[in-house]
Amino acid sequence: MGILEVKGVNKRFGGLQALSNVNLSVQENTVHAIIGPNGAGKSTLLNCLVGKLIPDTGSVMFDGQSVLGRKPHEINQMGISRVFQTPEIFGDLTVLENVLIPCFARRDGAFRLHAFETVSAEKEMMDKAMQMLEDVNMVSKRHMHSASMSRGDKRRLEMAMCLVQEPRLLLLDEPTAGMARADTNNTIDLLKEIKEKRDITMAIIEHDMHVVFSLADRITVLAQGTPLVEDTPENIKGHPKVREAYLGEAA
Amino acid sequence: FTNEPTGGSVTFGFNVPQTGPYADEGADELRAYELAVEHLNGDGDGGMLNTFSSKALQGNGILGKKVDFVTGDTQTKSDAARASAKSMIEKDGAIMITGGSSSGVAVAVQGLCQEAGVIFMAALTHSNDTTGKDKKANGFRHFFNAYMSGAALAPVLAKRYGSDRRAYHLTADYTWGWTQEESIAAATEAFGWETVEKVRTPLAATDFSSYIAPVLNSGADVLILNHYGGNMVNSLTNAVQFGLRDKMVNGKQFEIVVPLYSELMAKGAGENIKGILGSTNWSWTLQDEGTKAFVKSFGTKYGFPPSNAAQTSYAQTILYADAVARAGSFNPCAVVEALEGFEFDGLGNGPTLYRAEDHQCFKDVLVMQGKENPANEYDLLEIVDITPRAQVEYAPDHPMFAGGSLGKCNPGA
Amino acid sequence: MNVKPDFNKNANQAATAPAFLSVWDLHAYYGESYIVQGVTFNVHEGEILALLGRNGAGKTSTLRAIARLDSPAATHGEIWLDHQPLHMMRAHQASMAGIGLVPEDRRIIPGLTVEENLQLAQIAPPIGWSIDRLYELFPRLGERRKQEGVTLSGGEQQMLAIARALARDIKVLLLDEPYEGLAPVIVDEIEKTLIHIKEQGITTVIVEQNAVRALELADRAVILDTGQIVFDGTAAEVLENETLRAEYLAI
Amino acid sequence: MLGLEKKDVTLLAVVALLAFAAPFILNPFPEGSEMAQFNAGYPDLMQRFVIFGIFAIGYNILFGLTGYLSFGHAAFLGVGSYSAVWMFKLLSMNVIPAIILSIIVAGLFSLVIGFVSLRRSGIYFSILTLAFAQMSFNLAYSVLTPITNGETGLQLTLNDPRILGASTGADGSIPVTSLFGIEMRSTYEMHAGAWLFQFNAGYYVCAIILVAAFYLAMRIFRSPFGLMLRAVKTNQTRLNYTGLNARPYTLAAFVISGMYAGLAGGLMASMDPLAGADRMQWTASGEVVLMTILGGTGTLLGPVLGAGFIKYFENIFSKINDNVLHGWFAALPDGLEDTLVFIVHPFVGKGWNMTLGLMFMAVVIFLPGGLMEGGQRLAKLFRKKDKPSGDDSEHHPKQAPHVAE
Amino acid sequence: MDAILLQTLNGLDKGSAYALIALGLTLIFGTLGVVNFAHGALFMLGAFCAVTVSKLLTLSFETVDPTRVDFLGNPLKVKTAYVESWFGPEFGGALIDWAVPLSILFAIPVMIGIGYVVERGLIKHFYKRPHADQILVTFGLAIVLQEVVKYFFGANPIPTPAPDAFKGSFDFGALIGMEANAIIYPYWRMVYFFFAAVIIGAVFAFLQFTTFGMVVRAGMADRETVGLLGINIDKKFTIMFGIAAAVAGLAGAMYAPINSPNYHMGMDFLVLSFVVVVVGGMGSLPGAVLAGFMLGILESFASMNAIKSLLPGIDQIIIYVVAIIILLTRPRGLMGRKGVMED
Ligand SMILES: Nc1ncnc2c1ncn2[C@@H]1O[C@H](COP(=O)(O)OP(=O)(O)OP(=O)(O)O)[C@@H](O)[C@H]1O
Ligand SMILES: Nc1ncnc2c1ncn2[C@@H]1O[C@H](COP(=O)(O)OP(=O)(O)OP(=O)(O)O)[C@@H](O)[C@H]1O
Ligand SMILES: CC(C)C[C@H](N)C(=O)O
Ligand SMILES: [Mg+2]
Ligand SMILES: [Mg+2]
Repeated sequence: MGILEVKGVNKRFGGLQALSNVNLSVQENTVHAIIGPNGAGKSTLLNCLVGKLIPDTGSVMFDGQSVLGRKPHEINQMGISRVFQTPEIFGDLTVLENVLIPCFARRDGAFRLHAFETVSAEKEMMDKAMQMLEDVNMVSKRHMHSASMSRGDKRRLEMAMCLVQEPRLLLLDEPTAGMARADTNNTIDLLKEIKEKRDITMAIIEHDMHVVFSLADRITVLAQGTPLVEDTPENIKGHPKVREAYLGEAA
Repeated sequence: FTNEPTGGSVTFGFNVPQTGPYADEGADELRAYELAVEHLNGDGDGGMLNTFSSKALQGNGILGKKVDFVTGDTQTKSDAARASAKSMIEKDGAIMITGGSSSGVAVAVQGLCQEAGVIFMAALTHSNDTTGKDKKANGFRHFFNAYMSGAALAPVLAKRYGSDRRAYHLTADYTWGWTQEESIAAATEAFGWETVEKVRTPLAATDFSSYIAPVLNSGADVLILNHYGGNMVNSLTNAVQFGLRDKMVNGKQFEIVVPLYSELMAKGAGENIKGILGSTNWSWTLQDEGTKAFVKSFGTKYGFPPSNAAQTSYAQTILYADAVARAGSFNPCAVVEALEGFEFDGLGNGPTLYRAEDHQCFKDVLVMQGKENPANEYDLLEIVDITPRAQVEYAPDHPMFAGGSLGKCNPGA
Repeated sequence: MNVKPDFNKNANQAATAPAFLSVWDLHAYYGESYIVQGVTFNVHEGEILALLGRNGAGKTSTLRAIARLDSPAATHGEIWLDHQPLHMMRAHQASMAGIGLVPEDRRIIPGLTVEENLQLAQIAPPIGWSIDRLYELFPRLGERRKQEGVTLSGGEQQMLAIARALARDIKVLLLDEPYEGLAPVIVDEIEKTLIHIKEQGITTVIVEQNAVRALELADRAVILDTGQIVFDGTAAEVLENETLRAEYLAI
Repeated sequence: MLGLEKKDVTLLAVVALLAFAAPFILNPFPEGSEMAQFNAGYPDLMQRFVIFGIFAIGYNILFGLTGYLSFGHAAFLGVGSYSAVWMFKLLSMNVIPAIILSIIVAGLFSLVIGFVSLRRSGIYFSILTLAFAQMSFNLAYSVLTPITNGETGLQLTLNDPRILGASTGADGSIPVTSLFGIEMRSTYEMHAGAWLFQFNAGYYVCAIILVAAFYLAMRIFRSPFGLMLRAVKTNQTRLNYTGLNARPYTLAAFVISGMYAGLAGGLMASMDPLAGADRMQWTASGEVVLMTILGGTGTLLGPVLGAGFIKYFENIFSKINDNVLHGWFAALPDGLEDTLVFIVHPFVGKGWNMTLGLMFMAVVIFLPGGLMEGGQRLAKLFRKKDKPSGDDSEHHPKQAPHVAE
Repeated sequence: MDAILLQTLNGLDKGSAYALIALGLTLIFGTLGVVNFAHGALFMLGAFCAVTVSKLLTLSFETVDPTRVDFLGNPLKVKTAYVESWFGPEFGGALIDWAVPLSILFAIPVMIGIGYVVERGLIKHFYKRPHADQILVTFGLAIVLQEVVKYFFGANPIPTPAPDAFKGSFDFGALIGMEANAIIYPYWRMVYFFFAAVIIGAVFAFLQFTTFGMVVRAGMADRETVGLLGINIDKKFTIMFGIAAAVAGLAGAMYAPINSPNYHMGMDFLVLSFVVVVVGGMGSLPGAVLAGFMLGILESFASMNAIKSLLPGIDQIIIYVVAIIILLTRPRGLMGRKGVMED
């Protein structure tokens, strides 16, 4: 029984069957990669997990509880965080403030009228946020207006915002797209390190096979809304169908 | 007492609408005020000071003090009017506030002046409440009121249109509209008219078609528009558009009545006003000496005849100054005493009484009619009847005016 | 930055042929931040130039300045395209002069369908490939023609952005990270398309984090760092030069 | 974010100082001089500055932080005023219960309206709030006249019950509002040379409350709660996926700003016991929006400045008439005098609206951040002179605009 | 029954005014994304175009008539309109009589010109600015425009009648066999209704059958990218603003005979027209028109005595009640597009 169990999920957009009968089981403390051609339904699947979309049929269980019908913030409070394909950050706020928000969200839950905060509690949150920024190498940029950073930096920031929540399940939608090679490598290292340090499960969508093969414990290949195969990275690499439909010469 | 004038001058506060829909009325009031100040200080031709029955004023200011004034904008809002009046009192040391653009504002400012201990000489306010349930010892009204309009109009209406008429009222849905509706309905019913329907229209309404369209179908043969300002211009225009005046109902010619007229509104309504009956406080076409003097000095200075808003404003200023001069003191309580029960003449309205019980002036009321063939652009209304004062008088405790009390005069500080 | 002079001596090697697009001493600012700090390079007719550098180096800013977008504001410098002074034009004029930019965040216009996004490109002259021909190139777009452009999957949006640029008759194609978020097979395909485009005589400037792929495709390369050019030479040179690769490209 | 940083303490001190010294600061010109026209240091206007300042500060908590543009806040101010006047009519002339009731009633009212309106965002939200407020205004103006006294406004009368006080004062007049015996309208006048300064009890009550309200707003701005509100403004999607529920945050901000409005309304009635329906009209809601933007949305001090600016025009410029103009230019030769009067005339007195309109345009065109930006630019000019060399250590970081100077 | 028919008819013409104003507003507000608080002022300027034309046509010279005196006893100055003396009283008089319809010819270029100047001089700089800034600047502009009009024309309404041919009313009831006077309908309002229909149709056709509408929508969503595609979006925006101003102006010019124009008539309509546009749904022209008619008719029904006696004061608040109900049940108004001005 995995920490995340997706069973028989279907999702239609008008005439398009974006997901058809998707079953997926992600084991605790593993990194599970979801790959597949563009438009295969990978992001749609993630959207169904975090409450952005509601599947037409099927069930999504996280840690034994259904996530369906819950609001995004409730699902997050269950321990699922997500990094989006196009960075979603608080553009008008500074980098530091961006990271502080999830810190408070983690501590206080969905709503708290904390208009007054004690100095020590404040400091604790601040330290936590600064530690996180250090981990992603962004301390020097902490006072920057986050919207005016380059794309790579925005992605790193968004990842930091998710990680600082110490989620049990981290969903990453192409976290390294558009990142410079050096940063991609750093990101891989960071995710590996987090995985070692803490109990965390990750589901990652990525077109960069270097990233996928460096991180994934298992890989699901999605094509036209249905899982094609699910296997270990080694086996996927050699899978002829996958090579043809997706990997091309990259493998 | 508050704002006792110490130097060589005394300050009046002219609080009129300078912005918003009544800005033109306000401008005319202001012209009259400035003219009055001029005359009080001995400049100009003296205007109605020459015809005024009381001769206490010498044209050397008041009690030897030169008259100064400050102006403010009421915006026709109680709040803004009070703010403006307060600044005149607190900042400029005004000892008398005058002005007004609607009854709500007048009542609000009157209340303020009572509290602050200065005199309020109301100008444009027509609601019964101003000298009825909201009367105040420090407040005085020269202008006539809704009851008087009814009392003056009803006989003329009965004579003109017969006594078995069925009236349909459209009424601006706020205090003034209600008092006027009540007054006119009561007065016309006394002459045998029947009131078919009383419909309240929102103050903010600009298009009255949906209120006017059902009128013909209701069996009414007279439409009474208890509207003022833009409301009145629009509702009258709409009514004429719907062709009401060309219709025959119950075998009679359909008629429209606008109980409270003003020259500016007549101008705004244009052709539509022709032949329509209403009432006013005064008219520049009167032929008494006071009126002639006033029209002359106003007309010479500004190039057009004064409105009845201007006349009441002018009269109120003179009346206040005269009361001070007669009392020999600026003390509000002395002024109140001097004005209460004061009888005078020569200010354009014939013999007039400032009644002590409610501080309302009693004088003749004019019934006016939109003129068919105006000789010039100012000649829009003609006098149909001058209703004698006795006919518009009422007891101070008349039910339409009951409920308030003057209280005691407040000299402030 | 001490390496700069070393590589600059290569700069003039290829510059013997007359330049088609030439950027001379370009300076550009976002508000008060000085981003493009005196960039000079030439592109020859029909060649593919790779513009490389770390995140935040100023690649996007340079492309935007060439396309004459309002920000960053190019305060100084000249840009010539085939004897036309681009630096005196506004974006729409530059487009009519033959510049086509595929922006890094794709910029699919919300509220418009796929087809309308393409039609929009064919309102102002000069008009390039027909819409049908573009659908042939990207059949996926043809299938989705009535769908709102922004609901396309990430990869599909990238295709649409490229197709939209080709819908106009362009002389120079500026590609800002065209491979980002694309499945490897699609990357292969786009690479083929780019070669095809090159064969048609269109000049291309490509910015890409996947430096190796870009360099394999490109004739020449320019490397940017903190808004300045640190290398200008052939693509092969970069692939051969260890130091350069390690220092600026982490490959 | 916590307690108060040093910079904030300074800001608060400055605000307090300005508020308490206002009778001096606002009366720079000697009595009787031509410039005395521009003095604003009389009780009523000072009270208005402060009361509208409070209103705008509160409004800014909603609009400045969350970006939700409410077009109905005047309704809460109006409700606050009505509650306060009713308190004076029924209970006593002490302002404390009146103010408390006005805050509570406005809070409840805004809770209901906010709960419904916040189901939508953007312009749809704005129109919902506008619709509620206009409804309240129309009802108050006519149908609800028994409660609101319609057009005239709710006033005190001699026959009010006032169970914990007297219906009539000792001299037979309506008693005045007071704070445990200190009459709100009592004013101490100080003559200093040619100057006259007025210290009004009511004003100081308002000023103290302003400083408290400012402090509270500052705490909210700097608190995690304030941070969340700003997050609501910049990206609600991210907020939701960060586990936070935007609705209660925005609703809390809405209610808090509604209570500020109620407080302002209560104070207004305490200074001058009348509650008019005009206070609830959409133009009044629009006014607080304008005050906030004019001063500088999202800054702490801006709304107060904006409020002062608009009220100053309304009260001072509207009172300049031709008579005054001739007074000013009297020293000049006649022809020139008349020309100047002719030129200035359309912009003062009954033309004050025109000047205000031009000012709105000028400020928003030349100072996109409102008056606060003007202030910051000035400050920068001075600072530049102080230290010529920048300390740009990093490569080209753009500092986030710091909220709330 | 006839009461219902009567109020429906009434609502139709009230609705056509709302629809026409909302149409112009939605072009600026729903399409260009500018919260234009000066739209009411544009409507008012349109009405004053009619006033101006009628004033110009009645522009007169004075001759002294020594036989008569004016109110001060001086010899009376008699005015004769120039057009009457140039073209003879017959044709000149007809020109004066037809001032309002003629003013359309005047209003179109004038309003387009005003739209051009306002857009180029002011609005242009505000597309990218927050809505709040747009509100401030357009509100300022509205005040200034109003004050200028007030300065020249005064605050009082100025009667601007329809041509004599359209005075009076049509007995609609008699036509369909009801008793006389049951349902009457002023001629000029019928004219206004048809005029509105024509304008609405023309604007729809223009935006529907050309790519113009799409380009402007695209430009509003993303100016930069549209520029990258070779389109000079600034020019399109200017044209759009000009059209919107002209629509507002024409709505105002033709409205002049219905209610005498005054300088603040724009503000009276402003709130209402925003409500109409939003209820119709942002970015939807049909929505604006539909909402205009719907609210017009509902408002008429609410003013019926039968309904008012049931729900006192309902006519004061009907528009707002309906707006609230619609916005709560339909998130984006009647026909709004997703994502338009939702943040
Ligand atoms: N809201 C929507 N309406 C209609 N179609 C949609 C919508 N969202 C997604 N789709 C379609 O569903 C399919 C799956 O999209 P999805 O974003 O899940 O793909 P993906 O696997 O994440 O692809 P990529 O790797 O390119 O990001 C695509 O063809 C897309 O066009
Ligand atoms: N709108 C903006 N306002 C202010 N600064 C900006 C803005 N956009 C980018 N910058 C800054 O300009 C610098 C260069 O950005 P640019 O986007 O050109 O880099 P890039 O080389 O394209 O990086 P990446 O590979 O991450 O896309 C970065 O430091 C970034 O923070
Ligand atoms: C101005 C007045 C004569 C009429 C006004 N409506 C009133 O309330 O009294
Ligand atoms: Mg995806
Ligand atoms: Mg980039």
